[in-house]
Amino acid sequence: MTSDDSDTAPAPEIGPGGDSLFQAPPLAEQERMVEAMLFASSDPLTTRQMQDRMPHGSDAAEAVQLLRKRYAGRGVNVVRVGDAWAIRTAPDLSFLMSRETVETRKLSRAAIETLAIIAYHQPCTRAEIEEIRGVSVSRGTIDLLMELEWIRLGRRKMTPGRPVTYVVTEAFLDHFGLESPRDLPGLKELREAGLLDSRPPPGAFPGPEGDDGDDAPDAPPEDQEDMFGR
Amino acid sequence: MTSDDSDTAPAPEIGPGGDSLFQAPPLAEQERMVEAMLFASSDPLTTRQMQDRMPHGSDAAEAVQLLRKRYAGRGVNVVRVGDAWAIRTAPDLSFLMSRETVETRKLSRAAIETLAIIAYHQPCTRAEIEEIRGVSVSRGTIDLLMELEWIRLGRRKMTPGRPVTYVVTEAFLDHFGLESPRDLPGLKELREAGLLDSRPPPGAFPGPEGDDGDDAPDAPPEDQEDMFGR
Amino acid sequence: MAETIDTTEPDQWESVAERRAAEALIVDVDGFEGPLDLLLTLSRTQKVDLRKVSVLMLAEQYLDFVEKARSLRIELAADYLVMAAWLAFLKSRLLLPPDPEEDGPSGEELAAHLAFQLERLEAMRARAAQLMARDRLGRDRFARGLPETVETARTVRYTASLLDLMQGYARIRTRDEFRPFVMDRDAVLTMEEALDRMRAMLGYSGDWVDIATFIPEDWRRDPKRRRSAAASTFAASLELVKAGRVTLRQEDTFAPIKLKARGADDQR
Repeated sequence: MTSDDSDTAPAPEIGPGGDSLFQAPPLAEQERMVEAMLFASSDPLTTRQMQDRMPHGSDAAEAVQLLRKRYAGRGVNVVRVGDAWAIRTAPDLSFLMSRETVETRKLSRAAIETLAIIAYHQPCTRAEIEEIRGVSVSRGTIDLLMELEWIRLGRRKMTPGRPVTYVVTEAFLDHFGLESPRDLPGLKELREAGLLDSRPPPGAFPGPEGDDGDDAPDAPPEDQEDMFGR
Repeated sequence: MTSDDSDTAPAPEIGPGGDSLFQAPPLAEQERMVEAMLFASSDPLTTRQMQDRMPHGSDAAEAVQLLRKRYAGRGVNVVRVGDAWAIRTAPDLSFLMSRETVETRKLSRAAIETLAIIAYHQPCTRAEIEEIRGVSVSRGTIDLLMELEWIRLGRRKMTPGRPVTYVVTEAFLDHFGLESPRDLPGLKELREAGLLDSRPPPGAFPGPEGDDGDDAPDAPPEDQEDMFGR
Repeated sequence: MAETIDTTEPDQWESVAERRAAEALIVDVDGFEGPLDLLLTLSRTQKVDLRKVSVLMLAEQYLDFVEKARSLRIELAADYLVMAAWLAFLKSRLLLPPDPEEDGPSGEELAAHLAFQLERLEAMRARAAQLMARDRLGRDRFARGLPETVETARTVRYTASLLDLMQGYARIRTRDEFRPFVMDRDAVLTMEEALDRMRAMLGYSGDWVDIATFIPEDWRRDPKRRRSAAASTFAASLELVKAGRVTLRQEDTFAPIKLKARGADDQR
């Protein structure tokens, strides 16, 4: 525990230009401020957002680091979510939270796989998802993931047709407790095994995996995966 | 569905005699639990409620007291709400919970002129201001200047109707860097300083003339100042 | 569906376990998410690393499966049949010596790609499962139960400098120099007034008349007033033309604009 914060706070420095009219509060005080803000918000806050609310000259990033150390091993922790920070209960205490548990809709296998594919391959087009899963992606699956705010539209691909791509969101990182998309489990292994490469099928590939996808007659019905996905 | 899939969750089993098969978790662990529960709960929790969720043999009341001490002086505090407990932002940091956007706006022309008249002619009645400006003074203008604490009510005039007068304040002098209202330059000085012939409005106007200008024969209509103010 | 399973010939299947697995496959055929999913499931029966899977064997298993399904009159979706056709083609390519005449990818290349696809799908499934097993928000980790909303208080700070103040005062005290533009209503003849006047006079003018004659007598001397009256009279004339009451004519640039009332017979 780092409870003796009062001594550790270095004297606030004023910029060389002397542009600060007021001294920034001591770091211990800044840490309290960051603590209050992160506690108050249910959504992650960026250091920028916090700093904007703090007195001039404060360094939210440094204060967050102090706070993170302070809460290490406690009942609630300071966690990184993309570019932002949040306080979340320690996962080992979930058994206490039955009342707080939000009943999430059970996701279909199609939705789960689609989400994983987007996360690992992002930015990822619909054709790529279909190529990997070997079946067409129903509109409902994408809609559901969008609704959960786990995916959003990324940039269009610079390939013919300029297809839209999907990427995962900060809410996705928050939900799955990831600091960044780089922390996806086993990402490195997948990459090393070449499983994240987009490898075009050799020659003309007549199977249903063909990513031209416009051959409607043979395409499985759109809703197929939802019929059987639980 | 939460509790059973977490293998770290101690499953408290009650023996036949009502005794716990396991010892109560260490107090530090109980403190973590209370911390997580108070954080995640949307309502204040009584020690009874917490204890019901905690492993058998726990002492929520004691854990709360520990937690309360730990949070003393921090950015958030453990506070008593009726007979329950909650985590709340430290009162001195409540300013962080309101984002203040400061918008700098130029004082409207009507307000500037009214202020100038009061400064040069104080104590000055509303009728006098109107006479000098040649337009009626809107209530909002006076209110704004009062709110800015640049003017305040002076003594009533000993004239029929005993109208109120306005005078400028210390804050006014502060803001404009004046020691006393008498320091305000006279018209002659203004002209010498080149202030009078600056920015002559477009259109044919006779050259600058003397400062005999109390005549406001062609008073613009009443709503004029709102049309051109701000 | 249980009865149909009973009609399978048991000797086709080598062991009870395999038969069970096969039955499960057939009963669940609709549960597969497409041919690739089915192939992945079939490849598991080879009990080898997916990278070492025998695509030839897999193709045979798949074709077997499709054959069985057909004999059981289970309707397979079209893409299963497309895959069957493709695997039959792949099988022939893998078995026959390469034809030098034929271009396009070799059987080995096609097989390698299929193996890659299976491995990739398997990997994504494993990762998806790992992802879903993480400590999830709202299930294992919790956000603040009692969030406080950040209120936005907008404060407006007014600024004014001493210079503004002095200029403001100077402006008032030398009003004529700085008086903002004000419409001098005394010197304005509105179009409505001009229109009223012209309407009343139209009946009396038989022939072309200069519209300037409609300008009221007392508006002619002062140039400011005359300008306004001329403008509104002109505008009113246009209005009357629009209404079909008069015709306008101008013989030359800057020549007087002449007006003639249209009689009842002139009007359409």
